[in-house]
Amino acid sequence: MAHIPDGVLSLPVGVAGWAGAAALTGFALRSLKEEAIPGTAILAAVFFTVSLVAVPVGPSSVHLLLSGLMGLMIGPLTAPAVLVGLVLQALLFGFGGVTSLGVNLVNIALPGILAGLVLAGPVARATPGRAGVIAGIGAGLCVAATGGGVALALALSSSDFVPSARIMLVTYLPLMAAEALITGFSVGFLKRVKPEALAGARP
Amino acid sequence: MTPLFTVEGLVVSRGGHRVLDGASLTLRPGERLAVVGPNGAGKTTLLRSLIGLEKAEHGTITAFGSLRRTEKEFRPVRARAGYLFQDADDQLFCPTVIDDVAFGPLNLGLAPREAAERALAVLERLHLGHLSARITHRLSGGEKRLVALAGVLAMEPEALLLDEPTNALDDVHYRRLLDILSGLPMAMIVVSHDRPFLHRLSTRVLALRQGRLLPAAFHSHPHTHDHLHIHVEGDHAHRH
Amino acid sequence: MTPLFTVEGLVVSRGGHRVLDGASLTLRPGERLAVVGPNGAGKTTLLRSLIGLEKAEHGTITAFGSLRRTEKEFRPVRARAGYLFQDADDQLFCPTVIDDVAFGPLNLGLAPREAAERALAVLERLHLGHLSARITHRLSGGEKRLVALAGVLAMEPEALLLDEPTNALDDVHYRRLLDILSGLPMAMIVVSHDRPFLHRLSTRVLALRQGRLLPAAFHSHPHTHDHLHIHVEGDHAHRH
Amino acid sequence: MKAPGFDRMTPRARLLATLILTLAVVALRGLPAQGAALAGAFALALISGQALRPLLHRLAHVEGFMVLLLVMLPFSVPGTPLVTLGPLVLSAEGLARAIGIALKTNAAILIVFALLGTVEPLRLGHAARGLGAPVRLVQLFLFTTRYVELFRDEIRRRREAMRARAFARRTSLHTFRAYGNLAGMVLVRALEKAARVEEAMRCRAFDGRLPAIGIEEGERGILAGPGLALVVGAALIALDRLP
Ligand SMILES: Nc1ncnc2c1ncn2[C@@H]1O[C@H](COP(=O)(O)OP(=O)(O)OP(=O)(O)O)[C@@H](O)[C@H]1O
Ligand SMILES: Nc1ncnc2c1ncn2[C@@H]1O[C@H](COP(=O)(O)OP(=O)(O)OP(=O)(O)O)[C@@H](O)[C@H]1O
Ligand SMILES: [Mg+2]
Ligand SMILES: [Mg+2]
Repeated sequence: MAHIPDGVLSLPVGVAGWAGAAALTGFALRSLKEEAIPGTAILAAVFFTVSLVAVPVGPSSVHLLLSGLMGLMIGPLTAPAVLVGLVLQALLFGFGGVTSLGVNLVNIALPGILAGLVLAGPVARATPGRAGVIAGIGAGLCVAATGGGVALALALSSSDFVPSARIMLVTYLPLMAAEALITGFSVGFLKRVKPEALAGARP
Repeated sequence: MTPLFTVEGLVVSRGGHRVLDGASLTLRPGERLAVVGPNGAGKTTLLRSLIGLEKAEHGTITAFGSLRRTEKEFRPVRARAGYLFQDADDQLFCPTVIDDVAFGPLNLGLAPREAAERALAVLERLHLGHLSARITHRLSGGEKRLVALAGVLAMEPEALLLDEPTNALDDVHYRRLLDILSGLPMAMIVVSHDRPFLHRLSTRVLALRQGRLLPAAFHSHPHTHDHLHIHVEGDHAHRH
Repeated sequence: MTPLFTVEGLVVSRGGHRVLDGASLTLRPGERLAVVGPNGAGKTTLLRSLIGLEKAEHGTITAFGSLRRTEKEFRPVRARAGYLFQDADDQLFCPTVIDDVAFGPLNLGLAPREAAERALAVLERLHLGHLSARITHRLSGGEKRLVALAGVLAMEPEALLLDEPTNALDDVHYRRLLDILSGLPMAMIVVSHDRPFLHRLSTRVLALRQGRLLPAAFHSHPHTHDHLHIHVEGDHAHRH
Repeated sequence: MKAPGFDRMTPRARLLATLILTLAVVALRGLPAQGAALAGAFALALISGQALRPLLHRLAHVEGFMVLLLVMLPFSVPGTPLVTLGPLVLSAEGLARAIGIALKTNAAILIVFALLGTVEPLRLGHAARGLGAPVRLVQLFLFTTRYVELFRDEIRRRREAMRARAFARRTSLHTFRAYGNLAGMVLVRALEKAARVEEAMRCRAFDGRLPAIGIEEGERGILAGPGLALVVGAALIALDRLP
């Protein structure tokens, strides 16, 4: 849904995306202790596999991004987890692109990381029901931010893209709704069954 | 009485290998059919095919009076034939026991309150009422199995398909399960390696051999062999 | 000979419940100690405590000649006592078999080439050499168990702690494992429900009861009971 | 998986060639070069010897925002009018833009498919390491590939269990709650697995430093593939930019 393929973005935007992605990932990797790598990989694998499940929305279906949930569970490590997911996505299914990988990573991971920073505290203090609502809203906003990022990357690439970038956010509405509800229910579940999972730092 | 299931000449492959190769069976109301066979014979595959989780290459499956071929045709079968998975852990996914047991009734279209009431009633009937608020994930293996059974029974199925229900149960839960199943009125197909269990529960036996179902019979006779005990010091001596 | 492990009056709680409540044992070089007990008795907890994965509330654990209390004191114990997990899938975490088996030796400070050589040698010794380049998650259950054992043996431990090693093994891998373990020289503690297996492998039995370890003994005698057969139509009649 | 076409190229060379070729394709501006790129990429996919059906399936799938973009471009870019539909004017320049993007996008997908489609993720991880990717990132990638199939199976089994209880996915709160619970349950199991794996590592004398797992050595033929890619890429750009 947020996977811009190769051949759309301009070279400068692609390069800037790669730079941003490298910064985000590099920063997160510095705080990744070696003993936490397998645990983080296990979660990255789960996020990736859950995002493969087609969720029905009206007549069509969407695939979740799960960035808000990742931000709440693994904090800045969302960046490398998304990177690994994007690479697997490209290898196994041919989605996304090579030159656009950086932009895609920033568009998906950055909102999640920010949501994790802002919402981890309130979610930790809330009851399961309220935590679900907070996280759901956060996750929906993450999708909106990702849509905004896609639109911005297109608008920066070429002024010809501006008209379509303007109405692009509409296509994100179904995903926003599904993402908000499912993340909300997952967080409610985790709060009840394993609240320490939402620590936001490392697993 | 019309049969609940009639399977004829079923062929199902998994991983490029014909697991079922012309299997046929009939399940009539009130019958308790045991299916036995070695590991990998295709017992699980057979049960999965009956509710359309596995695709038949050849052969016909008639369930509850209609021929079933497509996913859509199988959907109502799943509401009427309760399937207990080989691994109870795969079957429980809601946070609490009551949520999980109410999941099926909700899928059948009951209102949340009715579904919860029915779930509670089933749990009470299985003497599991005290577990209703527990977190499914923290149940013991035996409790998980019984709760999974409650989730299936809450759909008020007309037939039960049980895949190795006594697996990994300790003695207490084993006896509970046997008592519960013996007391149920509906038809069942029970897959198990546990002969004493099948002997007490089933009315008829089929053996799965080379992908086909052959009639079989229990046969009991006195038998002498070496019996391996472990005696713990301080326990009372026992009689053989 | 000084014992490898001496445990006295061990008390360990899990989930607010005293699982071990004064357990004591001694493991001497060359001994193969079987530990039996019902589900949830605390057998896994006992093995985990021996290598410091579970914290003792009371009691002492002496391993390889020294008292062990802190994480730091337990670290060398884990290199010298190889622990085979109840679930092999938890134990194989590297992408390929050779990586996984070489993981321990690398941690012991061997150079990558030496570690790979030692890993390969262990795999060959267990007749698993052909698996070395395979991807761990594509192994069968039995292969996983044997590779996990190879990973443990590659550290050249002085003692083995085996948690239900025959679980979920088919006949072929079961016999392979039994042969391998019977041929190993080191002391072992084997937790299992599988009596014939323990009978063939172990030199001494302890039973875990109410959190304590009691001496027990195998005891074999001829025994007459009803033997339940299933006869399949068309098979040859058999003699009893 | 067999790819007779590129069997002799190492994963590292293939990765490098993929990077060079996609970069060249992305830089193309004119329809002739873009068309040539697509034709070349298609030839590459044929040479790779893989089944084309999944590929065509993939090419048929276009994301929502891309549809929007490709449909709107011909109307929003000003230029020589081709067709006029009331207030809407379809311009030749806009149409060329949309076609160009479609050509480049599909060419890039074909290149990735042809060169990397048969590389085990495991070997690709090592290749990326060889090209200078951070060790920890590569380790994270390799460990992740170890677990993806495990959890795919787990999710598949759980979804079957849901269907067996007459669950049919719809756009409803019930469906979203069910999927939320499913994700939560799988995550809880994953966290517990992570804890056990960490213990398993400590049991094998792990002291907080991961050994650099099995980095493949001795890759030869590193130059041929990427060298050819460089030549082809340069030729495409020359075709594009030279008058
Ligand atoms: N997911 C799968 N992919 C490919 N092959 C499979 C899969 N699951 C099972 N099989 C194969 O299908 C055959 C039948 O499996 P099935 O699970 O039906 O046997 P079973 O009789 O239930 O065995 P068990 O007693 O071990 O439960 C086996 O040979 C098995 O290897
Ligand atoms: N993670 C945990 N949190 C809380 N309690 C636990 C946990 N793991 C085990 N327990 C409890 O500790 C007790 C002992 O468990 P343990 O796994 O040691 O038993 P076991 O003898 O190995 O059983 P099994 O034969 O089933 O493997 C059980 O009552 C169990 O419920
Ligand atoms: Mg089975
Ligand atoms: Mg145990």
